Amino acid sequence: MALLETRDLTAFYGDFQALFGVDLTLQEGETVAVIGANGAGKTTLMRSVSGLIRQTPGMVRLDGREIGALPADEIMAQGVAMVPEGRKLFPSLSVEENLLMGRHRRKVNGPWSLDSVYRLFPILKERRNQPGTALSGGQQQMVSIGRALMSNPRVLLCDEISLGLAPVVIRDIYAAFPRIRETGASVIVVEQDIGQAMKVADRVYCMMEGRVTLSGRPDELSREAIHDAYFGAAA
Amino acid sequence: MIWIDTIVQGILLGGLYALFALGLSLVFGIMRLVNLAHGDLIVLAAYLILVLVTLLGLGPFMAALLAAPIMFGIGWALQRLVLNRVLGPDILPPLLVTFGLSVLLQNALQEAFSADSRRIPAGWLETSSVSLGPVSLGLMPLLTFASAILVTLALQWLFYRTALGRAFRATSDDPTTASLMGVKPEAIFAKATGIAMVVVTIAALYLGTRANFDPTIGPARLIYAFEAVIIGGLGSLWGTLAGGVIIGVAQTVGAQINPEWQILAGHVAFLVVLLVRPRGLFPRAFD
Amino acid sequence: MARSSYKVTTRTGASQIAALVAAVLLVAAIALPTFASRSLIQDMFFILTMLTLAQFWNLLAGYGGLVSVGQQAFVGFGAYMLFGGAILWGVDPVAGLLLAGVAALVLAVPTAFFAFRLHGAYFAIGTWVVAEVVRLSVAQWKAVGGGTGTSLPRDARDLMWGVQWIESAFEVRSSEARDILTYWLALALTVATIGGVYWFLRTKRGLALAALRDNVEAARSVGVDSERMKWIVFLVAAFGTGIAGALIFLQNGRISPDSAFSVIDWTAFVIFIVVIGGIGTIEGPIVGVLVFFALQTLLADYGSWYLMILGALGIAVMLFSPGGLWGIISDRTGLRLFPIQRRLERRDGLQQKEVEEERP
Amino acid sequence: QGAPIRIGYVSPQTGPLAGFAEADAFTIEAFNRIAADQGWNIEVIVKDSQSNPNRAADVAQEAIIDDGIHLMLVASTPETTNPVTTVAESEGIPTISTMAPWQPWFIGQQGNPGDPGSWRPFDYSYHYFWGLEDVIAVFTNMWDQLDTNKVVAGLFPNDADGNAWGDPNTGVAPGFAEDGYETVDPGRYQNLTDDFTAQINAFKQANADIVTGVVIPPDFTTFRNQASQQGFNPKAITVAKAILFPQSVETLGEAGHNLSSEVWWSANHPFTSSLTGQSSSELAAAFTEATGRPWTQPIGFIHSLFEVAADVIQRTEDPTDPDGLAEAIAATNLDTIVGHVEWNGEGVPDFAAQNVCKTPLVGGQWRRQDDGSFELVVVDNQTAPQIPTQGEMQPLS
Amino acid sequence: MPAILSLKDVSKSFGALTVTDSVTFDVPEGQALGIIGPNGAGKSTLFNLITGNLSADKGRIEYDGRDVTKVPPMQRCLSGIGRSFQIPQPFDRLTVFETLLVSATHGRGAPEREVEDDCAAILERTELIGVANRPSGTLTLLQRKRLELARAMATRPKLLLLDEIAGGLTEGECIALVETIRAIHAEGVTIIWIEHVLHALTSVVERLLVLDFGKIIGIGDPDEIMASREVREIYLGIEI
Ligand SMILES: Nc1ncnc2c1ncn2[C@@H]1O[C@H](COP(=O)(O)OP(=O)(O)OP(=O)(O)O)[C@@H](O)[C@H]1O
Ligand SMILES: Nc1ncnc2c1ncn2[C@@H]1O[C@H](COP(=O)(O)OP(=O)(O)OP(=O)(O)O)[C@@H](O)[C@H]1O
Ligand SMILES: [Mg+2]
Ligand SMILES: [Mg+2]
Repeated sequence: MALLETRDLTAFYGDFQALFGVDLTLQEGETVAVIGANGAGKTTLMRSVSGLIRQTPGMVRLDGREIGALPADEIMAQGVAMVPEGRKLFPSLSVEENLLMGRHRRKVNGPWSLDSVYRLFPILKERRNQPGTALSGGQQQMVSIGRALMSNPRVLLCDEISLGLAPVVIRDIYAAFPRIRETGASVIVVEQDIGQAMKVADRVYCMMEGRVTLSGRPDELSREAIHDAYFGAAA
Repeated sequence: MIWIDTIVQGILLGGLYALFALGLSLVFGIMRLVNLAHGDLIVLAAYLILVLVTLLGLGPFMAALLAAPIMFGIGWALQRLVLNRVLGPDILPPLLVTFGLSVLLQNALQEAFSADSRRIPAGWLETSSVSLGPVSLGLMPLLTFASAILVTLALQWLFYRTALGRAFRATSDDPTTASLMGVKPEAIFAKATGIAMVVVTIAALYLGTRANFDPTIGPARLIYAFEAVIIGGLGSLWGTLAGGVIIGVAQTVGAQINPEWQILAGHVAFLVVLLVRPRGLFPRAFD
Repeated sequence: MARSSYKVTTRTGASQIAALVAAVLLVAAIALPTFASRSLIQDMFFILTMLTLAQFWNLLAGYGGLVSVGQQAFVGFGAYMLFGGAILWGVDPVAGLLLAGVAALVLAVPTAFFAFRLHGAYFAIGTWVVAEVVRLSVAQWKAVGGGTGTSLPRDARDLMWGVQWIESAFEVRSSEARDILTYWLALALTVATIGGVYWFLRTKRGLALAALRDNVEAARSVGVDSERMKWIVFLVAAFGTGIAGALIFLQNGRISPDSAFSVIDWTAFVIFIVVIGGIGTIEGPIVGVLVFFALQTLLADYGSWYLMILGALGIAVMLFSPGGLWGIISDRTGLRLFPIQRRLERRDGLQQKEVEEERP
Repeated sequence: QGAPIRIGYVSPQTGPLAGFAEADAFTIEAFNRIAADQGWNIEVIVKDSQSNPNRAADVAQEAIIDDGIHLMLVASTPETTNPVTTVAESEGIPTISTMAPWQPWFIGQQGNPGDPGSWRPFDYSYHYFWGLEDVIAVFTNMWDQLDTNKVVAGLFPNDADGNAWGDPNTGVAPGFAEDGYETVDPGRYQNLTDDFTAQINAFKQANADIVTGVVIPPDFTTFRNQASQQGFNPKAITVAKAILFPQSVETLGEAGHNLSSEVWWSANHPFTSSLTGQSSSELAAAFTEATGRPWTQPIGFIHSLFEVAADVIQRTEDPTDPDGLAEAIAATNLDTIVGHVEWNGEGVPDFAAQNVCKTPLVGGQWRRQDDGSFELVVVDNQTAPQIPTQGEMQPLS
Repeated sequence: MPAILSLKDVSKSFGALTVTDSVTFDVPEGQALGIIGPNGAGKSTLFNLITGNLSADKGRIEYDGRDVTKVPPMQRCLSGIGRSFQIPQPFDRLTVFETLLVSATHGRGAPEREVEDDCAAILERTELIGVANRPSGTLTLLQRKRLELARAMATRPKLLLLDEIAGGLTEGECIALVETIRAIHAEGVTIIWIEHVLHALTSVVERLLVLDFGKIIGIGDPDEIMASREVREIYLGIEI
């Protein structure tokens, strides 16, 4: 049985339908990448899975149990943590307090703790007492990832963690991925950068206009197929 | 001599204003919620204490102890059922809802308790005093001021030293992201309002023993509370206490010059502080 | 691309019909005293003055984003200047209205200077405190009765411009003639207010106001003078509110600081009117004032229940329909009586679709 | 027999002043019963001012224009009587008003209260109650019974009553001075202040033995407590308004004992109703029986208002004619449950003689009973010897 | 060419954090200057200083030969400085067309009638004509970024500041955008462009400025800059 799956997932903003029957599965220990153009619905998909957009119960399952209708905090408690688009640190909390917020609800012991997060991103330890927003964009992204890890999640959702970051920072961030995978967490990464996504992912989903247009293992997918899936076959 | 007395009495009066303001400060700081019904909630709590005193024959302090959890429940429910639905970047909806609530509460209290002015009897405490050098200080005002300091300390500890306080601050920054941390923003807000109502109960105890109250006196109290909060700086609890003291001292000093200027002096002090420091005395870094 | 292939329109079919209906209504309203009972005229006076106050508050809060809880400062100050002018300097009350407007305008300058340093909720409370300060200060003005208040001298009221003419033209007593005069003045004020607000919103300044409401930072970076816009709106609202306040108390004949600076009467009720009707539209306050009047007429005898119901209604509207009653109506029907949105349309009308909504 | 004569009655039935209107329903019911018995075709239209002067003016206008009343009755504090009288006067509707000292009523309605030359009498408005000169006499008589240094501390707020009482020329201070009492007046304060330190300091400094004033109940409690806390213990506290109702005094507990005040009506007043023939004590008892509440001073006055109204209407040929009705009011000569009512200018200065009539005033003291309830005891009647005393003035401590 | 913009020794701090540290440079009229640098280097802050949304603690900013250091943002806009925001800041309740009208009427001080056609033209050019009557708040990210550009253009700027408008766009979208910017530049508008998408940036700009910790660590020919050791280390993270 898949660890996480979505079945025929749809989502609306008011009258506007952003997702049209998305099916996605994530196996235990797997890293899956979701790629697609702007507005393809990637963030909407992440928000639906994490409970920020409420769904009908059957659309999202964790361990076969229906979690679609649960609010975000309940889903989080079940072990789905998200690194939101745009980092979203709490400005009035220090770096360390930001990290501790990750454990606010789900206090599961596991490989991740303050210490191990500091080991993963040593710079954060130096800045632990500064307000999170005093950090550079890349460091903020580190806090955001560390914060999600603090709950020892079973599923980690990463939404465009390289957006607006300098190449050197992106490299540093992605360098942490193997270490995260080693601890056994399953990961969904949403990326614009196809190359980056291909490098870390076991499987790739390609989205266009609210639908999954292509999926498979990175080595199976040709550049042309991806291009078509991105821009439509007619393009 | 008179001036020392005037200032000391002003500081003690400031303790009362700070108590009015601390609950407001809490809610204002966490939710950016401007609760225009705060003054009327204080009056509600005063009536609640009065009812407990008269029905159960309790002392006022015991009654307040009993009233506090009830008020917590009321605050919690109010937030859950009404206020949570109007929180947002736009300040107008919460402003209007609490305005409506204020009108509703005043008139409901009037239906229930009539317009008679009432007081919570505190026995010998009401008139007893201690002499400190040249000034004679009422025991109740002293207790009021001590309570204001204690409440500030307690809230400060809660806010900056506990996991709940961390969650308060995080949710105050960004409720959506906080929910990704497993926080239920609605529940956190409800708790905050509940705690604010406990502070309101304490304020009501001292208000009700100091002076008569009737269903309509809420708004006059509200405006002092607001001034204290704003003078102090959004979300700063010590600032709120300082704000209360500034208004209290301004009022007694103004009155000493001419009683006609008593209330005016408090307001003018507020305007002056804001002209000099538009974000209050101790603003927080992020708004 | 042909330069002239697009045109810009704001008008809608409904708005043209509305303009026609409004013209007919206006004529009827002017002629009202010839056939209506005195109590109807008084009710209309109440409706018109509350509507004027509501329009100005709506201009401030709904369009300018300036949520003021202190408009009673201008109502009261305007009214007091009218009384002061009549009692102390023998100014004719009709001329006193203008004096009231100017006085409110003058008061608005220091008020704005202070309040504009504050934002959002701070601004709201700041204006309230200013209003309290004005109330307490006026309560020290002994020549007009201090905290007791005062009445307009009978001579000033009976010899007011126009009263005698109306007395003889309509063959009525002077108290009735005063009602007719104040009614006409209120009508003129309301028409000028609605017309003025509508005109303003259709100018490029009105557009800038809307931009500021949405995003101050961005508006400033495209050349919108945000400070100036705020000043304009605040001063205009103060001027109009001052005149309306003076008119209300001219009709009333009596004034006291508590009544003239009542936050419930001149701000709370006005806010309820705007909110229940629909904030940020010209139509909203019109709908709101009618509902408010109906409620007051139906429930006034129930004392505190009336206020409780009003409070509850305000809460309910905010919870369930923040756009107010007019919001519900215009959402359902797409009706706009005072359209301000500029629509870009193709001149040839053929590719209308292309300019219409299109989802990516 | 044609359309009824309509009487409008405005009073503060809700809001902070609601205590004054406590007996409204009781009184109007009694009046209607009698009207039915006598076959009078009179309809009473009751309006609530909600203790709000604005609202008072509005409902007065409503009563006049929508309901077409012929006679206006209004009672209870200048906040209600003044706006209603002003409206009625300008509409030419005869008005009988009571329960506000005549100075704030008469002077308070003048355009410029500070300029006596500009004051004008009213054509349609008539008021009966007592005036500050009576209160001065009653208060000083009571204080004369005690051994004091004759220094009086004044608490006057900036409202209609406070300004009238506290006026340095037309208020109580000159009158007190004539009787040898010196007044310490720190100045007008706003109602609902939370602190009286300034006043207490001033009083202590002047070493005042007596406190007087016209204070609303919440402020009085604050003052009383702070005075005790700050070591200011006068020998007499004689205030109006604050301790009018037994409920207000009860909230003071022991501190309410021996507070003194003016008494305008009590269950022991030796007057009878021209309407029902009840004596004062019978009226008070009837009220307590009907409502379960203790009697209060306004009961008598509200009753008397309807006595005068009935009398006036009976004496008028065509009560629907405002001028005729106004003449009839001016010609009133009636013994009511609050005393004799006749607008003959007795004891009233010329400028107000036409519109003001005075009723008797005595002094009383609240005595705490063993069960914690309070009783109002008349302790001085030099101003109205027909009203018996029930005790002597006692010092506070 | 005369310098249209010149900064002399400009500094800005937030509390203890110095975000702009004695920055000095000139931009000749008609040039396209690119700015790169790590996150938090102070690039957006530099824009805010130039437009007046932030005021400098120290130093002097000259635009078009005038000292504008103390001039408020809207007047700088009137004199020809246009900008886009890194995070799009639309007027949510105004339509796209009205957004441009505000910008054109106030940014140029022109009456509405005169700018309507021009606004329509800009909408066509930025491919927003199809959503002209939609409220800006309902746009997609790409459309919002285009609206940022269109709104800035509607003020007819002489100096156009673009903050990461290619961030988050797909390759195809990016190419289209670059074309548009090139065309604007070709009309003689001076451009300063902050961008992390280097290939887009370098295909347009003539000069490149590198910022790190609020300091300029390099300015000059793009190829040389990109090849320099410092930039490779600090920005690209290529170890040598
Ligand atoms: N709050 C919202 N209201 C209305 N429409 C929205 C909202 N959020 C997103 N949309 C629309 O839903 C569609 C999918 O958006 P989504 O944010 O999921 O895309 P994405 O793939 O994450 O894009 P990006 O790469 O820009 O992050 C877009 O067309 C977008 O305009
Ligand atoms: N208003 C502010 N208050 C406090 N610090 C600020 C403020 N604005 C920016 N900063 C800080 O200044 C630094 C520079 O920010 P700036 O936005 O200019 O960086 P940038 O170079 O544009 O980065 P990016 O490439 O991520 O957009 C950052 O550390 C940021 O946290
Ligand atoms: Mg996204
Ligand atoms: Mg930036």
